[in-house]
Amino acid sequence: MHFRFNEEQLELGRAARRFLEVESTTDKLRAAFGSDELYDAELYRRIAEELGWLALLIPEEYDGLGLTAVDLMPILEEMGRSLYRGPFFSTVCLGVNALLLGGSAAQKEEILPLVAAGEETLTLAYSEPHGRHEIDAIETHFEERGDEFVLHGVKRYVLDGVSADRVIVAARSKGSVGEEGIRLFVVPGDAEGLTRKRLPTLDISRNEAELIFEGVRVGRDAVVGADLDGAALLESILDRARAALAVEQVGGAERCLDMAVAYSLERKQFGRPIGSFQAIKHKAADMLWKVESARSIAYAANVAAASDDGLLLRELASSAKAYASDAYFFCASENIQIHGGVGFTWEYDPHFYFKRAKASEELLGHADFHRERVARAMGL
Amino acid sequence: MHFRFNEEQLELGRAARRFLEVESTTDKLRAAFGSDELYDAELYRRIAEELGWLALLIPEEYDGLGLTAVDLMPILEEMGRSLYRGPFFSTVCLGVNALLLGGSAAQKEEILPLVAAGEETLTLAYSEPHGRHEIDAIETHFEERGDEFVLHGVKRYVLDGVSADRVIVAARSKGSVGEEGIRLFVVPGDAEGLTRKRLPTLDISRNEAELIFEGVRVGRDAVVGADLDGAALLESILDRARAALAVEQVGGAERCLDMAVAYSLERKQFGRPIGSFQAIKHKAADMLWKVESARSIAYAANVAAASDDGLLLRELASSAKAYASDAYFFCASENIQIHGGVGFTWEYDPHFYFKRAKASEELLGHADFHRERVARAMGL
Amino acid sequence: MDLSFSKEEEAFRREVRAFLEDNLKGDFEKLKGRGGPGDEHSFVEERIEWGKVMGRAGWNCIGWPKEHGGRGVSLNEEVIFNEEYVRAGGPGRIGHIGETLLGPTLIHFGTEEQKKRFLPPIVSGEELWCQGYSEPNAGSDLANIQTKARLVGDEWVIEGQKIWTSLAHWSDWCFVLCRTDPDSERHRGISYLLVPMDQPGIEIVPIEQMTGDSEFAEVFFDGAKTHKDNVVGGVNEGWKVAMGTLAFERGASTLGQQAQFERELNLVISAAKENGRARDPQIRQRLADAYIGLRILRYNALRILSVQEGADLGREGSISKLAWSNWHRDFGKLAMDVLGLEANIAEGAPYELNLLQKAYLFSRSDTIYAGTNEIQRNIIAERALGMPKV
Amino acid sequence: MDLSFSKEEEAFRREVRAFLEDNLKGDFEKLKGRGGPGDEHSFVEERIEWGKVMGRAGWNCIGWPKEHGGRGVSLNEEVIFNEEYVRAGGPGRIGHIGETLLGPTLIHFGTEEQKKRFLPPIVSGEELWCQGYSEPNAGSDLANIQTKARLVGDEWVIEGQKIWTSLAHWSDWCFVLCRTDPDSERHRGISYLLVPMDQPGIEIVPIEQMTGDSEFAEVFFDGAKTHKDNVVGGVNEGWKVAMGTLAFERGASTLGQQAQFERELNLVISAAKENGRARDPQIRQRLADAYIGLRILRYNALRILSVQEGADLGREGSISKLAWSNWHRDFGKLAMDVLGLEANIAEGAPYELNLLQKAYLFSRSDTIYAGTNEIQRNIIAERALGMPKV
Repeated sequence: MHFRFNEEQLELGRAARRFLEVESTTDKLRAAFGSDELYDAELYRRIAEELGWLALLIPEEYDGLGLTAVDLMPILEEMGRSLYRGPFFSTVCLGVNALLLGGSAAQKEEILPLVAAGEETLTLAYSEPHGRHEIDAIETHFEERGDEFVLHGVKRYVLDGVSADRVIVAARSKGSVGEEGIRLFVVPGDAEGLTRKRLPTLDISRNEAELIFEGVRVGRDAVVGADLDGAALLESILDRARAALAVEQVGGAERCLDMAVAYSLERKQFGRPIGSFQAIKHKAADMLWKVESARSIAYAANVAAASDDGLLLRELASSAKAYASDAYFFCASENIQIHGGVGFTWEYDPHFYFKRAKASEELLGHADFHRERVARAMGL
Repeated sequence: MHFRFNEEQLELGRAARRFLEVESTTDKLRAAFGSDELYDAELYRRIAEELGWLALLIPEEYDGLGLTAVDLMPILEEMGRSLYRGPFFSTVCLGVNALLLGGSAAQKEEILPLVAAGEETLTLAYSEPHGRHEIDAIETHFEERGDEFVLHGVKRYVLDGVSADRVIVAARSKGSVGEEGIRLFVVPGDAEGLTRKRLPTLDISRNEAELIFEGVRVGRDAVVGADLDGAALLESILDRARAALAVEQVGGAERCLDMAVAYSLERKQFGRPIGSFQAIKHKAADMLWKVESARSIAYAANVAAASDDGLLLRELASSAKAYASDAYFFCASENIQIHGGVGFTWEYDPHFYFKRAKASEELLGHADFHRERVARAMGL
Repeated sequence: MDLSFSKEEEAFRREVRAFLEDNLKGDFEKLKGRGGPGDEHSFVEERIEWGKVMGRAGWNCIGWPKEHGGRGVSLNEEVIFNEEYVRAGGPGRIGHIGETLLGPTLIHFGTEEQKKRFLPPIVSGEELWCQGYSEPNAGSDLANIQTKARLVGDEWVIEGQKIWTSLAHWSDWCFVLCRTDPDSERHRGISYLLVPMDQPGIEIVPIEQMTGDSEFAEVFFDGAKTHKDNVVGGVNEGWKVAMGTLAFERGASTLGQQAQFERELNLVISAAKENGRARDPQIRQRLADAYIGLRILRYNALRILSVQEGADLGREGSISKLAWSNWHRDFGKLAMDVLGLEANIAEGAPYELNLLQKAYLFSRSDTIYAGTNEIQRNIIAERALGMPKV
Repeated sequence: MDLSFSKEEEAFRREVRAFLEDNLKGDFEKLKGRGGPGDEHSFVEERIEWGKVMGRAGWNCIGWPKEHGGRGVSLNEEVIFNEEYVRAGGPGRIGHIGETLLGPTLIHFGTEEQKKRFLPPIVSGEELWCQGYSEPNAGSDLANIQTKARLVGDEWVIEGQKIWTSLAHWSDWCFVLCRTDPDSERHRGISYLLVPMDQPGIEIVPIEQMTGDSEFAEVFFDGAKTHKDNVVGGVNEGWKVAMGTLAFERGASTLGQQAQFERELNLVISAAKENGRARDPQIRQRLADAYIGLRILRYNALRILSVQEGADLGREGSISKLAWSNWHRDFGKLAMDVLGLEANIAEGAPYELNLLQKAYLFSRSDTIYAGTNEIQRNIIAERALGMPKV
């Protein structure tokens, strides 16, 4: 039992912070706002080529580093801290995880090296306009026609859905209900019959899209996890992503705490730093309590992911996502309150975190959804 | 529109406080603890005879004062403040309200003058061992045999159930389900076939009992509200009692606030009164916020009760009971915390309020139950 | 206790209703439900016109004494007016700063000349006012204001900066707290000056909020001038006047704000019914809680309004700001939780938000402006509960 | 990162398990799940016996260095020991104050003679210790202690009063913070004295808690004596020693406490299943939340335990008390809400409470003793976050 980062992981985190503090700033976010550019492609290329982060989860045989969800955590935390906007989470935590868990040898061979090199990005399209997170709510369907599958339906809230080179889409066999008949397909972003629309978001640090599938045709080789239970496969992918997102949320929450403390030391009212007032100190203390608690459960969830303990992962991923969502929202809120008047201006940073916290809270399932899932895991 | 007490009501409140501050003290509560005496009968007699509070809701034709739920509020608030332990709430807010809403002329003529004079006490027995507050959960049943009704079943958590001279019991016609077949009967406390057992309670400021009905026979003249829908009648009685209980809770909550503030001014740590620390001040401010908010909604509910606006009362009674329950619990909790070490001793008073707050929270329905009821009233 | 209104009051209600039915239509139709905190910058020109229509019919400043152009109506009638105004969808009152803050201040502290000069155009809706209190280093600590005014001949010359001024762009006048005794500290040596906004010495810079809107502004005074008589309550006596201004607010106008909240809550209830979350037990609890909370805000206000004129507002008066700002903040979160994933999607690019999204974001300023929650709690503890300052 | 244990560690686990299976039975059967905070006064004599059985088999103080009678086990092994102890239903450790507070303090600050005299009977379970820190006017403000000791010949003579001392009746010794410099103030001039409890100058008065139980006591020193050598860390240097004592607690023993929480949570889950509230969506959410919270306490502890010996415990170390006391407090409320109306009914007259009712009431002291939540938050803000004292 050893529940700390090792020296390599710590150094990875330090390096990520040094890099992202310079390259993924809120000034850049503000500057990019309103432009058509979805993300900084040059920065993404450097992340892939110079830093190799895209290769991290990918096995060595596919040009990757063969590391685990635990090794990914330092990077995710820093991306959460710096509100990194590129398609890293969608590509790695959704796309790569999907292929690792369900991809055929051919798919992995074809796609993973491209991903590792930063030449292709991925995403997973599972949520739909109704916004429900239960697998059985999927309405997008496919029909089997000879050696082809034809996809119909609307996916919404798809992370980086417009820019992704390949979209892994969850659909159900036409006429099926519940968790039966669910299948995943990997579809080229420019497939015929697929319309992709960028959605304007409150949280401008992450891209969302609507994807309309109108008779998109894919071959049998597009099926991800042909031999697996589609619903279970999708849940496994989502659970890994949830565990990863929780870590990102921890990074964001901690940044809110650090920002609030720094501001409270600098801002003076009544002749003293506001950070010397008990009301502010106690808020900060509660923030730390929640940040560290979120960190503990988020790390544990990723240890479970790294050790392929599916049952434990399911419970811990939901626990981590529920707790980290609440903790991040709490910290982002208190950060605004501690900043006072400037806290709700566009010019200062707190609002970006406040919005990302809310968006992340809904992403991959709200805390209520996950607590109910934990209740079931508890046998209730 | 005038939403304040008038001078008579204010004076009633002041008189009640003067009286109860002397007569209903925590020292007496401590002293009585462990004895067989259920309440101070002599004090109850004085409340009836000297103060006339038992007569307050009772129409003048039955030797009462013919006043309203609003006029009762100052007394209930003070009883909440002083943790009054006698069977006033059960007699007036449950019993008298039941007879006023559903009693036959003969019942009122027989019973109300005795109640007004303090010669008889009443209670309502509706809850059962399962502890559910929905009317349709009533399992106690009656069979009609000629001109008699025979009652079977177990009532639990009955306020002052052992001492009450008459018990108004809610039962259902044997074989009926849901809200159909509910009837109320007024049963003498010493009826044959009725076994009454005192329940030892955490909150020692209020008596609860279990009442076992094993073939208790009553005549047709025992039916309360013969021409009325029994379920609706019961809900109306309960709603009035809920509105009344909310006012009592406000009194208790405010006492917790006052106690906490007083202690915070007297207790010194770090060379200054702890009431000068922002953490304590902010707690106290939150307590006041909740106390005054609870008061507003509780008063409004009783205005609705006094004006016989059943639909509004239903919504407001649930609103008031839900909010006041949470507010009282909050204040009772913070009062302990502000008292620090002495706050959890038997010797100091905060624990009595903490226990009464919790017991009152469950009495006549938990806040969750009432919020769901409000949701329905909202058309959700 | 009585929560109903008398026959005379109901007749007044009909009068208000008739005026609104007859006038809040046509060009003004689009103003319904707009304006107010978080939307204060919307349809400003049209709302100014609407304010003049109100003024011509005698519906501005109805609570003011008749001698000052009001109707001298009772608090109950003010309540009724607000209820009807809101029921009709009346837009956020563009003149509310003049009507509820500056006007009562002048009536209490102003000279006859000041009353004669400034009150009529408030009543008629011809002149708008804004408030110059906060500064970058005088927020919670208002007594720390640094904006200075010195008398040069017949004029006050003002140097400094105010912040969080709403409607600054459209206002004709601003009441400005200035340090007029250069050697003074804290709340001594401050004067309450009335300053015309349309002059070269004033620069207005909008503050972009997290909504992308600019409801507030910074106001820079660089040699701005006002006549020496435009000081209220005496030179160096401004702190007393400013504190008085705050005390005039009895809360009838908070009923209007509650109506905005009610509109927002109704939007959320509709959304919940539509997207099915009205069946989610957690959401039901929270919607009921919000509904109860809104009821409480109303009954709190009615209790305060029932206090005899001139009497202490009591403990209940002290919690008003804390109560409504917390309600709105929690409501904003609930609204987004009801919308679910859709909460993050704007109506249009780049940042066109719907009313609930705006309420969600703007409500975060509710717990900050006009006394942060922390300051409010200090005030409650110290003034209402008698707890020691240190 | 690795949350599993090595083969050697698993072998150690089997050893612990075997000892407990072989010994925690018969007369000791009834101790299972008893003792611990809130129940500390239960089965004390039997638990003392049990402590001696543990001691004879070498299972007390296993984390102490071998030279002092411990086993010098690793933190992982301590974790395993605690897991197994709890799994077996091991009762609250009666000697925990000696083992976790006094012992490590002596090992660090004590003289050779003190170690030789006092450590062995702790290891063997023969001598029990209690703590004499708090006083009626020195609670949150511990540095305000007024209990005085003066040297008379070869003995310290002690006058004063301590409060919130648990197990005082059964303890053989008490470590007492006394002011030994009569002219000193605050944390200067305080000494850390070891005082025998069985002497005429000491009177112990139980404090009745709101549970009706008396787990804590007041200890009155009226000319109580101890030998002049029984001062730890030097005369007037006691504050440093007392603060050191607090720092020795790494949290392996908190795993035992969590196990008690887990037992309580399981009781509530069973109750909810039985009375049907497990189907109530609100209760389900809160049960899940409690479950998640308990997991978090565990992983928090494991993170702290994974810190290298001697290294700073980091930010996560500072939140431990706040986290578990809040968890338990909220849990207590949840437990009662699950029980519903039945929560108010005692097991028997006059005041025989079930374990959940006790937990509910006792958890209210969790946020108060050993540093109130307010003090904890101050400490977190000042020490972990570097925020200024004033």
